[in-house]
Amino acid sequence: MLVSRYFEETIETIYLEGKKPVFNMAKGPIPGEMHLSNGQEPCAVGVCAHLTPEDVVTSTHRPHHVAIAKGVNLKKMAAEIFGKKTGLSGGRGGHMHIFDPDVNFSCSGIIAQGMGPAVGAALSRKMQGKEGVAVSYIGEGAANQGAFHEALNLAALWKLPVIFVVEDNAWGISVSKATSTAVPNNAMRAQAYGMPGYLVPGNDPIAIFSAAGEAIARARNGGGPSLIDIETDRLAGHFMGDAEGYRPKGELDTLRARDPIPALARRLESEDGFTDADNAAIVARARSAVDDAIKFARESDYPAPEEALEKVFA
Amino acid sequence: MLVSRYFEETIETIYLEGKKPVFNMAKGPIPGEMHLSNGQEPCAVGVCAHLTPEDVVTSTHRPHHVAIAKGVNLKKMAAEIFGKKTGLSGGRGGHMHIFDPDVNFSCSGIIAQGMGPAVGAALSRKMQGKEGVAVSYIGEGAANQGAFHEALNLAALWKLPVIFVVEDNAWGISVSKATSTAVPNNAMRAQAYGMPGYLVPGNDPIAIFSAAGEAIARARNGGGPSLIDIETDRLAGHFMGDAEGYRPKGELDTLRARDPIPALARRLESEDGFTDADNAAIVARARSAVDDAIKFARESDYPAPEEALEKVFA
Amino acid sequence: MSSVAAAAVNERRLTIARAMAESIAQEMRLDPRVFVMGEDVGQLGGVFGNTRGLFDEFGAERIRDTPISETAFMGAAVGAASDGMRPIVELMFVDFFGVCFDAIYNSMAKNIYFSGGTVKVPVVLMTSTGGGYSDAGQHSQCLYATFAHLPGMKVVAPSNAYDAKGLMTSAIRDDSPVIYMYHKGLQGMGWLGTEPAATVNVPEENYTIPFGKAAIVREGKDVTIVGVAMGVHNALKAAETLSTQGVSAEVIDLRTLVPLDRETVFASVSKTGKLIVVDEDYRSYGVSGEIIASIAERDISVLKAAPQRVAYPDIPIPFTRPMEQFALPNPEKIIEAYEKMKGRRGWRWM
Amino acid sequence: MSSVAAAAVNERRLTIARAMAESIAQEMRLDPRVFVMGEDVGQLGGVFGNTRGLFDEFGAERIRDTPISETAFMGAAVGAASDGMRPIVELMFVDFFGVCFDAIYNSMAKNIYFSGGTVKVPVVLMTSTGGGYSDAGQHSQCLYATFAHLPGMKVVAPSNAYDAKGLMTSAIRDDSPVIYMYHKGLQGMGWLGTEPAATVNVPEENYTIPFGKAAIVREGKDVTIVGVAMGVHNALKAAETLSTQGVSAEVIDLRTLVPLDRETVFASVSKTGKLIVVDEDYRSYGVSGEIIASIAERDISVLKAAPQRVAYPDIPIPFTRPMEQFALPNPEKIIEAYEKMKGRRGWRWM
Ligand SMILES: Cc1ncc(C[n+]2csc(CCOP(=O)(O)OP(=O)(O)O)c2C)c(N)n1
Ligand SMILES: Cc1ncc(C[n+]2csc(CCOP(=O)(O)OP(=O)(O)O)c2C)c(N)n1
Ligand SMILES: [Mg+2]
Ligand SMILES: [Mg+2]
Repeated sequence: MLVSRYFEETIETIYLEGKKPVFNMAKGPIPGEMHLSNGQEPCAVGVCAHLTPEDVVTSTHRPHHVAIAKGVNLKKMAAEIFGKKTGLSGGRGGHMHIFDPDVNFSCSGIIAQGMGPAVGAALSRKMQGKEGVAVSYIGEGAANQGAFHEALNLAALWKLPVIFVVEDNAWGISVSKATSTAVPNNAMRAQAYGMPGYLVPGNDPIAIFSAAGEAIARARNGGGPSLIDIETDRLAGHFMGDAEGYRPKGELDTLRARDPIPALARRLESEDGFTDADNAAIVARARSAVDDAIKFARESDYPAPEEALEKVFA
Repeated sequence: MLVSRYFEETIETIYLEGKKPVFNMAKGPIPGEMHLSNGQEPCAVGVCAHLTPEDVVTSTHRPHHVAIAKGVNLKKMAAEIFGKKTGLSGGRGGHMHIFDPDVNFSCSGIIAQGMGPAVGAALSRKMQGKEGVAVSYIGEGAANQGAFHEALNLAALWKLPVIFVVEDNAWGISVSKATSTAVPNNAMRAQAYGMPGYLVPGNDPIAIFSAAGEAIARARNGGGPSLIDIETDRLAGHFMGDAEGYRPKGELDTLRARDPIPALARRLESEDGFTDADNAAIVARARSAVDDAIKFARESDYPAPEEALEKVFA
Repeated sequence: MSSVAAAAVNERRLTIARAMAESIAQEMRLDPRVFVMGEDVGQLGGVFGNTRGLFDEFGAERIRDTPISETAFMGAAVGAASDGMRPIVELMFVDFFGVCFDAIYNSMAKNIYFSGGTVKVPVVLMTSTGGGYSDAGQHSQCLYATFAHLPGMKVVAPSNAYDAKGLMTSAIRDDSPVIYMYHKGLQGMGWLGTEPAATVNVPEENYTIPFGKAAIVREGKDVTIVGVAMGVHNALKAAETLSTQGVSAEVIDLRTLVPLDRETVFASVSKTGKLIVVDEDYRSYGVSGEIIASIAERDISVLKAAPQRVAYPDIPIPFTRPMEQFALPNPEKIIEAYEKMKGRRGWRWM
Repeated sequence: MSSVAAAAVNERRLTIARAMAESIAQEMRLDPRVFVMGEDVGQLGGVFGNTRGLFDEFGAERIRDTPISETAFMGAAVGAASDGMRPIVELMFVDFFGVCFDAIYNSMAKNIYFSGGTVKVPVVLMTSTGGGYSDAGQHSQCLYATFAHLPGMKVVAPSNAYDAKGLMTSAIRDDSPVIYMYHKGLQGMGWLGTEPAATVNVPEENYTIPFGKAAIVREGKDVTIVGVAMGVHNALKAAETLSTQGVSAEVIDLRTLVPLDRETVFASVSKTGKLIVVDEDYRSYGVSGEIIASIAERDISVLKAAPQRVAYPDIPIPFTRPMEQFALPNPEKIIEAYEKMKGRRGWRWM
């Protein structure tokens, strides 16, 4: 969670370079849209802690926290976000198209479109008799997309080792969950496919870890797919530059007050004798990993423009 | 039901004209695909008996029974199926594209794609404060299409007067429901949208009538959408020319033995004193309506070829 | 009234985003059947600003935020339109068409035909196009030809706020589906960067611009440069540079791709003998090919040189700035295309 | 080996459907990673017969019937392909692409690029095209340009069983997504009516046909007629008639639209000076425009007359036979196009 949070905070600062005084997405060292995951780290670590590099994860337009938890190469990811030659795809994909086959991570900027691929990866494992489960992340907004229905039905029908994770941060850009979703939560939708559904409130990494552990173990043992619906918080705007005028007054303060990272630190302190020194050590490790990655990205070269024409086909 | 059945039987005979000895879809007075509804008449009449011409119905690639129950002009529909100038669209649409705005009936040959339009029609009624509900028919195969999920969520979210009717004939072409659907029935999927779901077994027009009556009354009274899942029988092939090699041995015999039309006649006889004479009178009326329509279609002219270029835009 | 004439009588400069919103608001006041549906069109005013202010005036019923369910709400637009309403729906980025295209191209576009004209489908589908700001391969496409190739949809793509308003008003009043494609780089949203020349004087009162009438936005006699949306601005900049070299370029803004004003292009090429098509959509099987073929098939003798295209290469749109800028059309490439014509076999000075 | 050569060495005549199934079976025997997914591909053998017999040999695991969930299974093909499998998926009618195109054009087609080539996407998407048997506006389209316009997909469309087999084998062995478009009217399913000339001799052993190599299926010197799939047969019939009038037509079968063999077309037109493109896909913004523009932009001096297109008009496909037949390309229209060339300004006899 710390690596992820520091990564996002660092990106946030750098993203704004060159975009002041007038915010212009096209400018600065990191151009384009930027969807930060601050606050949603528990969804990433709580699930991915159970995974090995062999397992498959598909993520969304908001992928950094999950990518980091899955073990995507941080340097290459940072370089990708900067559009550098050393990036995961040499700068072709950018922040919404993080692909790291070494740890079987990928994402799509189109809502819910990682779901079918996750089902396919799980099918591939089943057909090949290979180890590994597939985890598909979506937002609660994405859960109203047709792909959700099709993917869940297919996974359940074929009893595939897939875990669908809904990061319910209560917002799809400016549209609240209540304005988009006919039911109180998405966990209950699991019934429509005869699969177990977990509702995990509280943005609590430990509770997520425990639900995910059960679901992933079931998938590994041939018990088929599950849906995990996590209530989480988006501490930032939808993307950078979002003024968030649609948020009810005071909501952000409430969310910040329950930031999962200090909350976990407090809990570890009280329950597990976690000390300030422990914390400082972890923080230092996280910072240095991020700093190294950012340094690598900054210092890397841009690709040659003509490289745009390469890698269209395999 | 009788008009519909005789219509289909008549179409069936004429469809084969010019297609023997070698079956070739392109030949004969009725070319193209032909999806007959024999056996599914209860789904049409049980629901549409509650509707007025003002109400909206969207149907599927298998539309005749529903169109007839909804009161689509039988002559113009027959002429359309024959591709005649007097047809509903002057021959442009054909059997899978029956549009009769006089009774607010339409359909699409693409699976589940009548669902969004039904939701939209219901929205239109709500926004205009106009009378009327919308009914969207789909097959059980179509219920695994993404549009199903999106349409049900939207209808429930906006509390619109829509009734979704699933005609579960257990087959989507050659693919059985068990091979396509992760749950035993689609009624249970209604929960995923917080809407009432009815499961109506037995292909029984009276039971369908009663479930539909409740759902439609609720919709008319502002109570929002419902889903009605009807177990019905497809007594014919998926389309004409289908050899149905995929059906388990004996299945067709079983289905034919429970043909809903004689079954209803028997029930009316025993419960309501329905006599042979009553039956003969209804049969005669149905036959003559169909015969007139077919005669009209046969005797109508084909459109001029160049008319193909007209009516692309309004 | 041409853009130039408009500028003379009116001093109010609007961005395309505001011009679109103004047209919609005016039509909504006139016609209670008009309403807007889409993601984030409500309180947010649309991610690209084209419904800004409407929510406050018309409320949540008529400015309707939707779930991320494009198939359902595009289909709903078809159903509502056939039932007497006049929906305006927004597909936030045209790149997303793939999740809901059946509702668009198989129903919205064809129901008039399937019904023999007895059903009308007055839907306006507005959608953002274009790149240039590093939004990568799923958020930067133009896809003009993808829509224009398929029958039953009118396709509109304004290059400036004056046209944006008039074309929107025409679109809303049309009984057929209209795909209204606005380019993010012209929209006037500061955060996207914007082409200043797209922000022009716009009359406050209602007006319409007919579909199928291209605009000659710069007259010239040596070469015809045809474009749409951002392509027009690239063409105008190239024309400006060419004029310093003594070359007089005529620039045509197609304004609508369906219907396509082949007459105006043909008349211009008949005069100039040379044709360059600028297109930010993918090069092959697209707009640039269509324009060139439309002239060639009619009369090749008007072509005094091999016509050229400056289009997006047949590659997914790359994220990183050097690659994206390399791939995008620009004025320099247009000038190069003009230069190249001279070197080619097939070039014959008149 | 050309089709003609194949005929000489092999006496086994197959339909396209059987040729496709044979190639798939052979590759499945060679490579356990190859499998098939789609609606009714299992016991039924595919609505259009191209998986017939495979279910019995390979079973339900590798010949996999799906629910009517194209978005999920197209997406699944992408995921399985990136995970080491080599899926062949069927979209029953190309007309249905609108329910699942995002999975195809935004993921299947782009993931190689997005990953900088570190991920491979060896998917074959096979889909039926074409009309002529009154299947109306949602079951008769070709949509060649819709796929060919967008980057990242190879697009294949065989005109005969020999090519069908070789192109399928190449497609299955390709590490990039291949859209394999087979025309219902060539498929050899009696119930659809079929063009007899599509059923040709096919060697039993495996062979590949390279992508991007058009075939000159008839040599000539007066006019070049370019087509794909059914267009090739219309062209050949027109060429036959023209030959009785002393006109020698060269017929080119493009075989693949992406990559497109512009060289072969250009060389032929350089020789004949005249170009007719036959296309059953919609006329505007499509294949016919691309072919004409490709020649014109390269060197207009090779064109001795205005190039012509015989394409599907920009209308939804009508059901009724007189209208549909009126709208379809046919040999007579090709001959007319040739005749028209003479009357045109721009026609110059060599
Ligand atoms: C099919 C599609 N429709 C719309 C969008 C635009 N869009 C990007 S993110 C987003 C909101 C997503 O909400 P949610 O799924 O809850 O994820 P979150 O942003 O909250 O992480 C939308 C509408 C898209 N990318 N794809
Ligand atoms: C999106 C889409 N996919 C596939 C098809 C082809 N198709 C036509 S009917 C059919 C089966 C439909 O099954 P079901 O919904 O149960 O209706 P039924 O035919 O049983 O009435 C299929 C797969 C289609 N028309 N549209
Ligand atoms: Mg969310
Ligand atoms: Mg069925």
